[in-house]
Amino acid sequence: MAGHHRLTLRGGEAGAGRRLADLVAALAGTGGLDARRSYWLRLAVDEITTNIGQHGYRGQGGLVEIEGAVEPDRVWVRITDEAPPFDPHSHDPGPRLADGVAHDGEGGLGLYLALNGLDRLDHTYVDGRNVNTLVMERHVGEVQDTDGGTHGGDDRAGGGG
Amino acid sequence: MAGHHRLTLRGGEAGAGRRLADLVAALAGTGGLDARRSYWLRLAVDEITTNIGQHGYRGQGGLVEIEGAVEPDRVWVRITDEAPPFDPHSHDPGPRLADGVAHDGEGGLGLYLALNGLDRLDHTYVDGRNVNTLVMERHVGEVQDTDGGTHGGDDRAGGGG
Amino acid sequence: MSFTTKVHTDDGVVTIRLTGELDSRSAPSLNEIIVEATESTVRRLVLLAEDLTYMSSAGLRCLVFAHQKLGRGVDIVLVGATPEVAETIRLTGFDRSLVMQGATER
Amino acid sequence: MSFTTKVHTDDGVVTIRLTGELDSRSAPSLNEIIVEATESTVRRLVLLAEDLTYMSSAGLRCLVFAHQKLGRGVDIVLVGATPEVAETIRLTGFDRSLVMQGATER
Ligand SMILES: Nc1ncnc2c1ncn2[C@@H]1O[C@H](COP(=O)(O)OP(=O)(O)O)[C@@H](O)[C@H]1O
Ligand SMILES: Nc1ncnc2c1ncn2[C@@H]1O[C@H](COP(=O)(O)OP(=O)(O)O)[C@@H](O)[C@H]1O
Repeated sequence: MAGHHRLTLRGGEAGAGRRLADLVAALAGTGGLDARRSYWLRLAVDEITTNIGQHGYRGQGGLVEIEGAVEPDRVWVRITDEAPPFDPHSHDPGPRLADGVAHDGEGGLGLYLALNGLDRLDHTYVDGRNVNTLVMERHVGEVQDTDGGTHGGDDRAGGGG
Repeated sequence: MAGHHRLTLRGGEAGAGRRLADLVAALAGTGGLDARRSYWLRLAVDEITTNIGQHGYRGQGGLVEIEGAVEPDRVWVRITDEAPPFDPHSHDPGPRLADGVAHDGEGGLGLYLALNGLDRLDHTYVDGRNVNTLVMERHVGEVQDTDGGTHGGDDRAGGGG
Repeated sequence: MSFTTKVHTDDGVVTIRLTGELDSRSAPSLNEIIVEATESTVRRLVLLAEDLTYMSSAGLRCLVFAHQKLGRGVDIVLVGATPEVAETIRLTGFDRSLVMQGATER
Repeated sequence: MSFTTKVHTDDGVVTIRLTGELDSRSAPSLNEIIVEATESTVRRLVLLAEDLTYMSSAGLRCLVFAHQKLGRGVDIVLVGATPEVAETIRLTGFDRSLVMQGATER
């Protein structure tokens, strides 16, 4: 599959942020996502991965697998962990935001930002694993650009192929 | 009498400090006190006058008369007020100082410094008035210098003569 | 009876040059200067964000933290945020708690 | 994932230039900087006294006040006190609570 990337992390690993950013940049480059959508995809990956380490594994570390690919109509990133089941959709800070208490210092904005920036986030729990699939659609212009094969290429691309 | 100076203040008067300093400088100059003794005489006059305004008159103002003169063997300054009787000798911070609690923020060091720096301080209460007489002896060298008439002259001298 | 001070603060070392005569009249002004030099007296926090290329919710929490730390009376000004950083702030309603300004001339 | 800050404080206005990427890894360092910039972090108070020509007990009380304000962990250094100011401090035993140094080169 075109532009397939894979990365395995143990929670809390130093430098994971950089490697995740590179993985997303490579996918976004191949997929021809514009700067804005590339940014929000990276942010969603960052937030969800950070949460797995902090909340899922409670800072004790644990396996996190990230893979991603470019398909004709979309770029996706799949994040898999072995922490207790958690569906990001179960967390809705909407009411707190509406009350203007978003900044009460209790956090809880990461998932809100992640869900807002993505076109879709699917969660399933199978075989003792959380599988979160983050999706950004490739728009017509972006698809055409990518077919040209050069636009948006990012040679900082990290992760396996 | 040589070098006689007089100054009348109402407590709390702005600028009194400067006029007191000038008065002492004039007396010290005439009396030929060295810089060190001149400094301590000024400090004693300052502390006692400040106390009269703060404690004697409780910041409400009141008459303070200062006069001073140079005599063959000494320079004296007399401070008279109409506040309630108070003998500076009645206040002894010695024990507190010995305990190392001088800097406990309770003040009470002004009289200690004044008494330490002077050769003598006499207090009497007569006709409803506190009369404090501050004395600095003129040492032999100083007396001789003064007889020359120029040494130590301070042309900033203020106060009446 | 003039008394003047010159205060210089560098990396936690407060240096006060004392000039003139320190008596009961000038002492209160020195006390004030000591209070000012040693207490928090932040009136405004300016964050220059032109070169801030990324900010996750953890960064947002820093702003929340600063806001709580400084209290209501102190403005937080965010200068030159990129579109994404600005959107992050607006999405979470935090734009109501700080002043957002365009980029400065540099 | 580099994140750097440059802090400048001027008359109560704290300006922090943010450069790079602010995420869960760099956020704690920004929080620290906010705390440092907004809280009292005086480590030492240096009083340059070469030009202090007079100090009465009211001035001594300023030193006592500074000492109480700053607490035990913070040195107060008095530089270049005149003989009379130095004697005032020694007479009252306050020389045990501060560091007295000779005059600096200017
Ligand atoms: N992987 C996870 N496992 C368990 N709980 C989670 C996970 N991710 C998020 N949560 C819960 O959802 C909440 C909201 O997460 P988020 O919006 O990222 O804010 P924050 O992490 O700052 O609290 C978290 O506080 C936590 O209770
Ligand atoms: N003129 C005065 N009248 C009444 N009480 C006085 C007078 N002068 C001094 N005192 C008392 O003596 C105390 C010690 O005075 P002092 O050593 O100058 O220290 P301070 O004025 O800082 O307290 C004062 O606190 C006050 O109670």
